[in-house]
Amino acid sequence: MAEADTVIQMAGAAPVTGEAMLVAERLTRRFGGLAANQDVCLTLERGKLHALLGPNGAGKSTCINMLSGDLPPSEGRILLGGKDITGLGAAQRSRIGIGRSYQRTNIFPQFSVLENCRLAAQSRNPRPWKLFTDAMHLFDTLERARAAILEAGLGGREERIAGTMSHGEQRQLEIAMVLATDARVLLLDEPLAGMGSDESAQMVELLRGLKENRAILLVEHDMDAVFAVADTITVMVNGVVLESGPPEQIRNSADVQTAYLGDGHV
Amino acid sequence: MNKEHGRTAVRSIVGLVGVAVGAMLPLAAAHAAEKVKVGLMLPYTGTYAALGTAITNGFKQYVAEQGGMLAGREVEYFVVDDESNPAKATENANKLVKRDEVDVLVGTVHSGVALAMAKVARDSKTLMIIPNAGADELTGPLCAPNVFRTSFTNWQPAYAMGKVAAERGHKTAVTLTWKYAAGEQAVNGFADAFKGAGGKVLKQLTLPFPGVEFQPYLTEIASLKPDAVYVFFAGGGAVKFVKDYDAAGLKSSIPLYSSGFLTDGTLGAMGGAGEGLLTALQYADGLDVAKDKDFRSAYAASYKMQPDVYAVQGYDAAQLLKSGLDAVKTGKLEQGAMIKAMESATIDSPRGAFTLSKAHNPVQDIYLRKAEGEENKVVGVAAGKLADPARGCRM
Amino acid sequence: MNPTTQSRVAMIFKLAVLAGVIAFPVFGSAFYTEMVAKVLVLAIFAMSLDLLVGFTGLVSLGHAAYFGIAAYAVALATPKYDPANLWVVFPLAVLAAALAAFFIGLFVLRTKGIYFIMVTLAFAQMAYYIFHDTPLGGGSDGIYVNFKPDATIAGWTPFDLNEPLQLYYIVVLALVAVFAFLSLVLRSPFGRVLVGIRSNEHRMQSLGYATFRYKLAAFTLAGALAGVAGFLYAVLFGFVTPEYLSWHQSGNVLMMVILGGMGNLGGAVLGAFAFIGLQELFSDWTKHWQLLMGGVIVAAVLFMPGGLSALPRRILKVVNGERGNG
Amino acid sequence: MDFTTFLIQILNALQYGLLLFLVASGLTLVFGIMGIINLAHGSFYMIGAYLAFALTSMTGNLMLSIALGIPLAFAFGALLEWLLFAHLYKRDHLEQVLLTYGLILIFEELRSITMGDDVHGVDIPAMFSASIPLSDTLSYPVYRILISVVCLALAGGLWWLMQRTRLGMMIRAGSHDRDMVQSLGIDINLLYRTVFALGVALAALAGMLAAPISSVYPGMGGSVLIISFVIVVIGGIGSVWGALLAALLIGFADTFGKVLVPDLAGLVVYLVMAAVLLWRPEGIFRKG
Repeated sequence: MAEADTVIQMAGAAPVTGEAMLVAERLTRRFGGLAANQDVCLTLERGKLHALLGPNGAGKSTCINMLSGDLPPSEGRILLGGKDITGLGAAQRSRIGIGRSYQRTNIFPQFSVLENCRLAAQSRNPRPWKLFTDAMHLFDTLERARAAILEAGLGGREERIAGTMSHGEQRQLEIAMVLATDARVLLLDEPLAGMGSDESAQMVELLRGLKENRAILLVEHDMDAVFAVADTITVMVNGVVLESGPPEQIRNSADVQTAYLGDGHV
Repeated sequence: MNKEHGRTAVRSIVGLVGVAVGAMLPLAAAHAAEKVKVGLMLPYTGTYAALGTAITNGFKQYVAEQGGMLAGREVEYFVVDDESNPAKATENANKLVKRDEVDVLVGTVHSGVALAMAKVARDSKTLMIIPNAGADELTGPLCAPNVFRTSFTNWQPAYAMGKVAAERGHKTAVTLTWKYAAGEQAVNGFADAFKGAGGKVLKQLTLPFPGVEFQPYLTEIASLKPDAVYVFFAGGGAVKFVKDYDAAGLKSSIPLYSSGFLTDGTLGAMGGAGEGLLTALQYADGLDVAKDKDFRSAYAASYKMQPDVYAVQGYDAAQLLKSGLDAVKTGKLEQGAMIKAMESATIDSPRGAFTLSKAHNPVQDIYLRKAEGEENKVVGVAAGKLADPARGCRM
Repeated sequence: MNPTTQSRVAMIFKLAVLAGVIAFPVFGSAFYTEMVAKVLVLAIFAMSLDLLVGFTGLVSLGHAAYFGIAAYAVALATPKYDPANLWVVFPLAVLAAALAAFFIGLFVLRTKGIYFIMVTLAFAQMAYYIFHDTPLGGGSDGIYVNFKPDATIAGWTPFDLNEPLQLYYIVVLALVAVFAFLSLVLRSPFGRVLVGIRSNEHRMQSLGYATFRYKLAAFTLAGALAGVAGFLYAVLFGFVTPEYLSWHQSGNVLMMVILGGMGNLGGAVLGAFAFIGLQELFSDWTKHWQLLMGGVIVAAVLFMPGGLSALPRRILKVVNGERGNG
Repeated sequence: MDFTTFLIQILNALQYGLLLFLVASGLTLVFGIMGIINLAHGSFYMIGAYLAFALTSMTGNLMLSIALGIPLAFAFGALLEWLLFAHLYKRDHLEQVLLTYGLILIFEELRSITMGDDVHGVDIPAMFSASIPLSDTLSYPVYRILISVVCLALAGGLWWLMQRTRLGMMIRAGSHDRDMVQSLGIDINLLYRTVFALGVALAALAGMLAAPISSVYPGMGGSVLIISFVIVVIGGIGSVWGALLAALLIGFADTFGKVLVPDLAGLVVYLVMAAVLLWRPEGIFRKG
């Protein structure tokens, strides 16, 4: 991977201290006349977890959709390792190492946990021309899938049918699938949504462990979790970045307090 | 709900077993010495159902007149509904030929189905009599010693109509038909005669089958201003075309000619728009043929309806079969002898006596008819003793 | 029954059916042997559609087009007074069907859901008109294949398609080959992706799969296999007609897939037998057999999700349930 | 082609396009709002035509027959929805395809049993049976113009229904979110039943209006179905305006295709569809 030490300083962006992996420059997305995102700048660094906060309708989903390639930006650029990837679609971005999980559980419910992750792992080396080879005999793929299952804490549940598992397990599976793709940049859309407190605590542990060697964007509502794991926090309101910085800075920011934490968070 | 599943399951199992058992049954029906097995493969459902029924009635009427026997042989019928579906045609023909082992195959109306039947008849060397389908190639490039026809070729009435159109002093014509084999063959027949007599076909219009949106063509005809228009349509398309032609005001300015199928059985539905139309066909209402009068009254008595050209063709199919059977009085049906007898037979048809051409198609008078009320009244002979050229027949 | 016993029973059932099919000509008459051959060809056709409908989740209502195109390729490639060479005409027919599927796939796969259903139907109708209306197709009445292809290679004739029995076993062989081929493909990485697309196409994309290319490959493959069926059909009956491409044909084969239970290759074969069996049974009973057929289709949709192949499991469930209550 | 002929062909194209719109509008409504794919739509057209024939032979008046036929078709649609289609909303499209395919067979066979397989004509009402001369040889039937007017009025009426009435508002809401509408206290089952019955009535009305000029014959529904599909695909599912535009486009393509490229006349419509698919895979007026 190309070393990209370009330090990009923009209005509202947090200072970059480490190795920038994914950089968003002035991303704007309009729906009709309405700007869902306006000049959003973000930098995801290796080994760091960057959390994206904001009330409902702040534009977090639009932002993560643009980063993952599900939604083309109206303006702005996205760089991975210094290379412009704005024009790439979701599938292409996945192939260059950007993995995402979804807010609404998005798995293959009829398949086993192993098959879910195996499909994810297979995408790295698809070999579709091997028509007469049993997919279960492609051991590199299988190994990567099993490793991801272990890392996501689903060891021993490989043969469970995904759709029959608990909500928390399905969220874990989402993460396992992203890991199985060997993604270097993880875009996680509310992985804690709908979880009980035990499950949440487990997930927070899991997230902490994932940071090493990867860059993570975490969109999350759960304040405690965010402040527990985030290295950088960006707060969005009405489609623009309100403030961006380390957790302490955000915790103490008056703007954030009034705009968001004060009345938005229950 | 569960009961419902059970029932469906039982039904499908019964279905499967039924087929299996049917398949295993040895073909017990032995060849009775004094029987002739006739396979009727005709449409009894779908668009041509009425035609299939008329042909069957005509056939059975002749057998009844002969005392229920043909040449001293009892007639055993095997009936298959071909649904006018060419996709099933080969298999349906095989049902009669291979399963029922009929001596003669009689059918059908739809040309595509008839083509598939003729293939089976040729391959299995089964005698075949076509009581309607007019595809030129059946007694043309695809002619065969064991394939006969008692109806017509698409070429015949069209050629006769072209001759009449020229005789009536028309110098230019436009033709219109569906883009399908029967239409194209008919239009060629018309053009053969019309051009042969010095006329000029300005344009041959075709529309996709079975489309009925005629307006663009009527507009084009109006702008070409030919002396005459020849069309080939049948059934629902015929009704709609004649109505549209009339409503567009063309009927009064440009005379419309057609093969007889345009007005056969459709005049009622045209509701007056067809009045006075001239068409050509091998049969007509009000023929001065003694045989026809007897045939009509007998048919009306048996079936409580008036016969049509299809009933006549079915009747003649039975006659033709009888002349073949006459040549092999008892014992095995020797096909060579039958074919020889049928080739030289003169069929005493209600349409007027006819013989068969070398290619086994009727050499017959084609009548000029005029639509009056719901009848196609004969006004004369358009072409006497007309034989199809049988192009491509190597027999 | 646990899953392994279940799959063992299914295996035994499949082998029994195969044995029955192989032994059939010994007991059945020539006519019924030909009829079974026809059903086997339709079973290949149904399996090819099942690859799309049952495994990839693409509901094509125009699959008869590829069947018909291959059949026409046989008719058009056969000289008037000589047989064509099998080893030329077979690949030609399959290639023609595959190419048509590839190019139509480029268009239709741009759409989804209801659009896809309608657009596949419309393109099949277009193919129908090409054969029905243009000189290329030989017109509305259809054309003969006067001679069955000749299997001679380099002076050696391994089998003769003019012999009904040999043709029958070639058809059986083709069915087994297609069945085995599809079974292998469905286990392969490619097949797994197709099943994934059926389950959740969006997720497959976000995992990095170029799903359009996979779907196009599946569409082309299904077209090619439909072409195998179309080729055999033309050889079997020696006659091709535009009706082979009609949308009723597409509807019927879809019905076979559903009747047998989609997403199950054995089900497609079962469905072909059931469909033709019902058709024969009903048309023996009454000339209004289409009414009964329509009724069965409606009832099957309302009351029999999963098709025939799901019946044993469902019956078992009912039986077990009752035992539990008693 | 001289200029007068050209103008008349434009008139033909418009008139054909409007009739196609009438047939396709019911289909796009049912597609777009209920998410149901209905292959039996052509059968409803056929049923309408036969209804016109049967009622006209009883009453002797086409206008009266149409007035009677519309409520009959509407009731028939509501009954079908209650019996069959109501069970399909949660099923996938495949099952809808099959069920409606089965219905085609049933309707066609019932038609054959009850009405026979003959071709029938329906008389144009006397007051509309005149023709207007357009050129020295060609005149234009008043009844065709009447059909165009009715189609235009219906297009306007549908627009008004969808945009300006409470029912239309509910329909539009229902097409976006079934649960939301239900939570608003609207009886969604009744709403869907109404929409479906409306779709059936529209198809039947098209059949009734077309009966005098097209005549009434077996299999008349089949050809209408596929062309309606093409229109819905081009126009965009659920869009009334899209259907109108697409129907006119097809009317023009078909009419001028027949005149200018007669050898490809059967294909022109599909080529237009392919072109639109390349340009906009979800139709000209895709719905959000």
